[in-house]
Amino acid sequence: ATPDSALVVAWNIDAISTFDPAQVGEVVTNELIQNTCDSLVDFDPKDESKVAPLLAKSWDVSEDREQITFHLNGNLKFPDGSPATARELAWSMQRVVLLGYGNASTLTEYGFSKDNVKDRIVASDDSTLVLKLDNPYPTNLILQAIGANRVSALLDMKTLVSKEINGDMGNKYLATNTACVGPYRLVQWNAAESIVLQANDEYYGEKPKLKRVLIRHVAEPGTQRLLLTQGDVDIARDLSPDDLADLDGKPGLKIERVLKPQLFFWTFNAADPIFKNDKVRLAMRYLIDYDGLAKSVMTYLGVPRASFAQLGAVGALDAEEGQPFKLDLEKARALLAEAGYPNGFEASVLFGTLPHSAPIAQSIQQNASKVGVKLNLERMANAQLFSRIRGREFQTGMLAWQTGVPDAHGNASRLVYNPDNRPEAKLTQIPAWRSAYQNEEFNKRIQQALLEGDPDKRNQIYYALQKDVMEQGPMAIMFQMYNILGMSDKVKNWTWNGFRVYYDVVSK
Amino acid sequence: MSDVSRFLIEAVGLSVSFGSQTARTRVVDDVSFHIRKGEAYGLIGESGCGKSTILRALSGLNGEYDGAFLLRDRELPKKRDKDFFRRVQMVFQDPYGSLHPRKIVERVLAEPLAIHGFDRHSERIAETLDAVGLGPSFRYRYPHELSGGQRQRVAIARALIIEPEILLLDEPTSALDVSVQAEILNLLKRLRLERDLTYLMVSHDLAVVAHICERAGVMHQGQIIEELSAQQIRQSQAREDYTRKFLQASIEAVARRTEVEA
Amino acid sequence: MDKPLIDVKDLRIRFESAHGSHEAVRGISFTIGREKVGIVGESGSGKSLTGRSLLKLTPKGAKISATHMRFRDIDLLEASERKMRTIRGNHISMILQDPKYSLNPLMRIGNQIVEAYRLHHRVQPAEAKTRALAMLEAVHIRDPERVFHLFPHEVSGGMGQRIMIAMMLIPEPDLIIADEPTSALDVTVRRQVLTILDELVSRRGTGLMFISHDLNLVASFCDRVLVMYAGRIMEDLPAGDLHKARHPYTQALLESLPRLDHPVEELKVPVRDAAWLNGPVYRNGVLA
Amino acid sequence: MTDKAMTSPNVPSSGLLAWLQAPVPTSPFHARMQQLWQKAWRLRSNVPALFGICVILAILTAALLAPLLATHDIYEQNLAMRLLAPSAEHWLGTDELGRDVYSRLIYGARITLYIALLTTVIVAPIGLLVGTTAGYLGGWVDTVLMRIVDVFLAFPNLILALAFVAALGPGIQNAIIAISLASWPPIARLARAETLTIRKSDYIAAVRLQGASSLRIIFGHIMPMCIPSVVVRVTLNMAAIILTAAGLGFLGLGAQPPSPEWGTMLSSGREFVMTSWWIAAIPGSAILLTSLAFNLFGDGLRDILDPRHG
Amino acid sequence: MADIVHSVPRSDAGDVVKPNPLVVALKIAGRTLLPVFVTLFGLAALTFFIGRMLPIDPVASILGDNATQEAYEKMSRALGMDKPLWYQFGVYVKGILSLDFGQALTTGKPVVEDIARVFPATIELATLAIIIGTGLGIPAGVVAAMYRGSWIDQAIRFTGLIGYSAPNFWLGLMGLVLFYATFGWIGGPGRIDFIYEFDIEPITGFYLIDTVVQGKWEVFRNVFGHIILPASILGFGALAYISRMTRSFMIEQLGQEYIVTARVKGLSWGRTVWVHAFRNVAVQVVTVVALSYAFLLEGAVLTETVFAWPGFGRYLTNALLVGDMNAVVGCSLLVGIIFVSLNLFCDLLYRVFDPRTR
Ligand SMILES: Nc1ncnc2c1ncn2[C@@H]1O[C@H](COP(=O)(O)OP(=O)(O)OP(=O)(O)O)[C@@H](O)[C@H]1O
Ligand SMILES: Nc1ncnc2c1ncn2[C@@H]1O[C@H](COP(=O)(O)OP(=O)(O)OP(=O)(O)O)[C@@H](O)[C@H]1O
Ligand SMILES: [Mg+2]
Ligand SMILES: [Mg+2]
Repeated sequence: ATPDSALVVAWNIDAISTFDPAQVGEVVTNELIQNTCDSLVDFDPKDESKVAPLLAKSWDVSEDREQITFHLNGNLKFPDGSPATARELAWSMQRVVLLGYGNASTLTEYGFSKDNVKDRIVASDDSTLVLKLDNPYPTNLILQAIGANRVSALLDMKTLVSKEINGDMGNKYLATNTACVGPYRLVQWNAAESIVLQANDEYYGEKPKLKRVLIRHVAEPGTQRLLLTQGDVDIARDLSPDDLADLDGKPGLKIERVLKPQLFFWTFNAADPIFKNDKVRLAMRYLIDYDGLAKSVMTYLGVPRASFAQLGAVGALDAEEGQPFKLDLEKARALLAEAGYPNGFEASVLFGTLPHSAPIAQSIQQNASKVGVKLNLERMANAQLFSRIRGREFQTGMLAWQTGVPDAHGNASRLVYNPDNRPEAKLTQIPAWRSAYQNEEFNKRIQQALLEGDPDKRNQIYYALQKDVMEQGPMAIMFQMYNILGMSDKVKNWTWNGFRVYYDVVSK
Repeated sequence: MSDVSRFLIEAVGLSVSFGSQTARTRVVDDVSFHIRKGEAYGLIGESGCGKSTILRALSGLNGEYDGAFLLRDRELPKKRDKDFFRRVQMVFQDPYGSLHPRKIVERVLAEPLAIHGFDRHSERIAETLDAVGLGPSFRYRYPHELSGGQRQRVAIARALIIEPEILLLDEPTSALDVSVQAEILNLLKRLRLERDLTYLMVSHDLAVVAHICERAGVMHQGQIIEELSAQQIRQSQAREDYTRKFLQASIEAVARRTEVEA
Repeated sequence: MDKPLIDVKDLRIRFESAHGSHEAVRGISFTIGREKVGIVGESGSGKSLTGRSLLKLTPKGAKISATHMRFRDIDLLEASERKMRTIRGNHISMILQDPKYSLNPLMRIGNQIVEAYRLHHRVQPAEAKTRALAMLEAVHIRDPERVFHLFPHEVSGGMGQRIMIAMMLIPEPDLIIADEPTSALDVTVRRQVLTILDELVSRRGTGLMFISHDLNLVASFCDRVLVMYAGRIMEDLPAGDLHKARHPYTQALLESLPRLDHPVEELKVPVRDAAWLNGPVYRNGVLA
Repeated sequence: MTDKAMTSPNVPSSGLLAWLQAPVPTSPFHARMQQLWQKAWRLRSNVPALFGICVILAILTAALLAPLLATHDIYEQNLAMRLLAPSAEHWLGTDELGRDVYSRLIYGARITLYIALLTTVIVAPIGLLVGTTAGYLGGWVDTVLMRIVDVFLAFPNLILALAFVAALGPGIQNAIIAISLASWPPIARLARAETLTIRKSDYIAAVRLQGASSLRIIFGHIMPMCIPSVVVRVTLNMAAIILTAAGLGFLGLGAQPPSPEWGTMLSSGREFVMTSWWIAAIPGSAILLTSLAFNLFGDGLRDILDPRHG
Repeated sequence: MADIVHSVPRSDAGDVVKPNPLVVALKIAGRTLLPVFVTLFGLAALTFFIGRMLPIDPVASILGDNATQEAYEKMSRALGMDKPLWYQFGVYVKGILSLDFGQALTTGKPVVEDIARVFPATIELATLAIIIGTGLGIPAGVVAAMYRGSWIDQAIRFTGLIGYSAPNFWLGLMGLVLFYATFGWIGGPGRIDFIYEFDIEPITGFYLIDTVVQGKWEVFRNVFGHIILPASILGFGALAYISRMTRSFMIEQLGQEYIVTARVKGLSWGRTVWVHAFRNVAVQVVTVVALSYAFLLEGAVLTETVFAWPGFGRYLTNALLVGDMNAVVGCSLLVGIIFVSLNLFCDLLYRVFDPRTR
């Protein structure tokens, strides 16, 4: 049984290593940060592509769209009761750029740099924050990217500065602590064991319904299931699809799901003599049994999706247009013949430990064998998979990619856009570069869309781009993944979208 | 006696110690003796007096001794060479432990031939088996298929097959029953004559030593306290008290029976 | 000597093996009273098996059968394991050949003796210890108090053998089976051990079954001798009548030992005759 | 000898039996065959060992005749028929991609046995060599070798294995090497212990006195004596090897999908334990049965080969 | 698993110089401790170089998938990975000597602190498991040896083998389904129910002990309910090995002459076995138990996963999978130290309990 005042969650939280908003990139911590550190603005719970006020109760955009002025809530306080102001926020955001961890790119992409960030993110007074941009980006995009994101968490500057080690701006301290304004605060974290979030009494907004959120690390899906059915946890986050299917409709339980901005794809190395051929890559797409997989392995896990822009994003093709492929061996054979491989070829497929990788890979392998393509599967630890892919040491590989913004630009800028394809450029954070794929024309269209002021025109550019990339792109996108969980029906008001889970409104 | 050398084998001031530095005991203490070619020399003494230790030192199984062994007046290196093993062979006390349990007789006998590069393996094996009184039917048997006496014969055959000059015998019959002991003793006696062998034989059984050897050293607490001829042993002509007691004990049992018989 | 302690008739011990079943003891009959009976014979003739069968401690694969095998009035063949436990040690005990292996290496010698005593006598440990010390003294151990606390590896072979004797005699059994108790000892020690055994046995009137392969030794020590060959008793006669032995095997055994007082060029070796296997056997010098 | 004469042999029913039971062997080959025969004879009454042998033979047969015994293509997927319970069509049900578990199990025996047996074949000689050398030569050789053994023993196996993928790349062969690397030290220790008792024996002293080199003694005299216990020991390890192989599978070592290796089948069945129990239970039982068979057989071997336990 | 084997120390009789007691003492210390240090050093070196060989890039696993190359290089420098290998090794050895393994990348805490947290959980589990495994395994092995070849022997062997070859995760989940979900006899996965989680003040880190010390019997029962199933399952595996080895040692002893002596004295079979034979295998059995224990400490990964047990095995494996070399090194050394000290301990046991080696 679980206490009435607490939400008890079973979740695989192996991967947590820090709570520094400048550094985290991983799903679990991301969710925790979002519930412990409010950002400037929020994703609208009902429609993730819209933004809603959070720290900022309102904002003004300059005529030229190059300056945004945020007006913060007046009574912001850190959990220890000390006041939180726009100055701390400015410092927090500058800090992200100055530290230069992975999340810095959220800001650097829009013209902020180590040299200019102090001038471009400024607090004009205690409750006003001004962002100065270098280009007239679409305001919604900027708000999603910068405002609704980890990078605009309001950190407790005084504490962090006092805990500073070697100029890390409190990075080490944040490895095991949180120090922000948010509905909850972290009170206990035992790595790979449990996390306890406690409601923040000093919170400026509406107080959370539940006093505590307890997350227990449970790696085994079967174990999670038992805990859930026995009522020892309220929510199980990593149930296997078959368990979900089995539990769906059982009394006392419910299944909740929401599409997340994560795409599972099969990426090809365009530097490989075989896969540099567009036709070959296209042929591979016809070997994927989207339908069959969706109805079996991927039920409860995701929906077929071939476009780089996830469903729910601004500019994304709809479900039908965004997935025009189906298993078609004839077509694949014909394409291979055109590409000069009438008898197929042999290639390797790397994949990691995601549970659905193996069945998908095997399914494709089986189909490929029918057109003469012999795929050798190589399973490995995720960290090893990433090293291989980042180092361009692969022929093909299967992995997932999650974007931070509900806008087609998010993925376009990573999965398609590649400013410099030279190996020594080492743009390892860009999947397109990892695939050694560069298309100047696509690059141009992406740039153009980015600065297009008219939403309709902008969408049109993306629609066309998506269709072209589906034919030629360096990765065969296969599924957009669900966030899915099993939950006791005692839990009320579970609220989430693809980008955010709202613990504070949950009640029991 | 050979012209070249007075003695075939000579031990000079031999001492052997065992144990770590803290608890070191001298098991053989300044022992000297010599054996002429064709002679059979015995070492007698009660259990634990150091007889086997001398044999092991001479054979090279234990290289850590003080003093020297001379073979034809030449000092033997502490680490014996192959030539030494060619000329000196040893027969162990326990026939049950001295044959490799997983090797048939033929392989046991073929091994020394291979090591020393002899030819005509098959013939030599047959000849030697014959010499120790084992027929060809024993050639392909495993040790566990042989009786103790037969095993000891195989062990003797193994020692003889490379035609050594000297045989070291460490209580070769003490593990055998008396009837088999008789067979082996007869065999040893015969072989010595036939092949002009030299024996160094260790035993605690006076009768056995007297039967085989011309001369014997009596050992007590690591020293040879006196040397007796076979004749002296039989007639209990000992100088030392200890030897007399030792001889007495051996004779008594037999004497009692004679008494009963009479 | 009225009623024998042991009365065995037609004892057979069989083993199953790859070569078919194999009889190691083939129908032997004998009795033992309060006397010293020697059993001689070459290795493998079945001496030990006979001895052990009296205690029902034969190896697992052995199958014992007999017309009867009695200890006093108890039929050993029928006796339950529980019954046997009261007999073992208390009434019949056995001295094993090699003290090096026959004593528990991790138990102090004294405790092993005390255990043997207390198994059959309900006494306080202190009293048992006194008895054990007395027994050690009885087997001529010089410093019993010290030896009591030693471990088996700390005593010499001769001492070990004496300890075995002490341990087996302390419950005061009626019959002792000594299985080659001296073959591992050198002459001097052997003599001491035999003397002690003789003393104790004759003082208490215990029956002794003395197993050995040395006919000369047995003859000088025992009252009666049984000569075994290939699982059969070939000859059964008083030690004093040994010179009247009829069986060629017995005769050869007598001659096979080298003797100090009687040098020979060649020792006599029993020439084993296949006819012996099922041939005639002799009792008291006459054909049985 | 006497006991031979007393034996009443079963009446030989054939020439071969007579030959095998002949009291006197006439050639080395004959002697060896007689040995074998006697051992086989002793095995006859060892029911568990016989059971073990039968099961091993059955599994080997299944592996050899897999193409004949299998009822389905082991790679043929049918997503519509996934996770079916055992039925007349699919005797042991289907797996997560709708493949026939029975057929995969039969084919899997090939890979699984290959891994288990090859590992054994690698581990035993290495362990033997190191153990006997250390034990026989003693001194600093012993010290050095045993320290190495200790280090390998104390080293977490998974790390060793991963290092191996790095050095050699993935594949079954490399998995075998990786597992071997982790399993030879215990064997070496066993062999060394055995050697320490053997080296004191007279028959070793005897060959030394014939002038035999250390090499000859180790290979020709000591190793044969250690083999039985090592073989026994190694058969005990079968299950562990199969399970380790499965564990390495997810690091990219060992059998890769879609190969039907039992350990891999077992670990992919883990996901379905709560819903489709047979997916894990069937390969699990197969591993259990195989391991049981090897163990029983190993015990039988020990009883036969090792006189000290006989 | 391994057999620790003890040779009787060979006498290397060298010079006959009068020994200096100090030198002797030093030599004895050297002879026992030097190998320990050599082993540990070897272990450390091997860990280091194998760590550098691993295909996993620690920098990438800290920074995540979307880090820029610049951040990557910066972190790489911070970890000292740009220095030559020997230099890194030096730093590493120095760290080891001061018991500083650096920070674990996965948790951001010092490795030593992490180990101090996860290790008690594992020790607690493994200790209970070994108690179960030993408590049942030794009697089972002895009984099997006593009735060698009988159905009891077969039954024990078969049961043991199930523990040895049945996959742990399967046993674990089935056990949970049965005892937790169906019967509700035991607590579920995890070390303790959440409700009680805050009732324990960590003193030793061993919940069973902590609750007893604090007199919180209710919590103790809860903790016990959680630990009993995983411990039984691990114990089951240990049982298999322990009983097999015990059986084989016992069979060897039961073939000895002194057993016959004991029986001749009139001792019952049971007492012969337990008092005489067992005493002679006790030290060997302890060696086996110690080794099983060491393996339990190192390698209960799957059981820990199934039971959501925040233990050492999972920590090590996880660290390895993400290339957290600091943690891997710390853990490996700890495991090594455990192995070596158990080895040493068993050696000492031999010396103490076997009078022949004294
Ligand atoms: N390797 C060794 N280490 C320590 N002491 C030893 C060693 N070998 C022999 N000894 C001791 O040396 C002494 C003499 O042993 P040795 O074997 O030479 O006696 P022996 O005269 O042959 O006796 P036996 O008639 O019993 O064979 C004994 O006290 C024995 O304990
Ligand atoms: N466990 C056994 N299995 C098969 N045969 C056995 C077994 N024990 C003894 N035998 C056989 O029984 C016969 C007699 O053995 P026993 O031990 O009684 O001989 P012994 O006369 O005491 O010989 P020794 O003088 O060598 O002690 C031997 O031929 C032996 O092979
Ligand atoms: Mg000797
Ligand atoms: Mg006997």
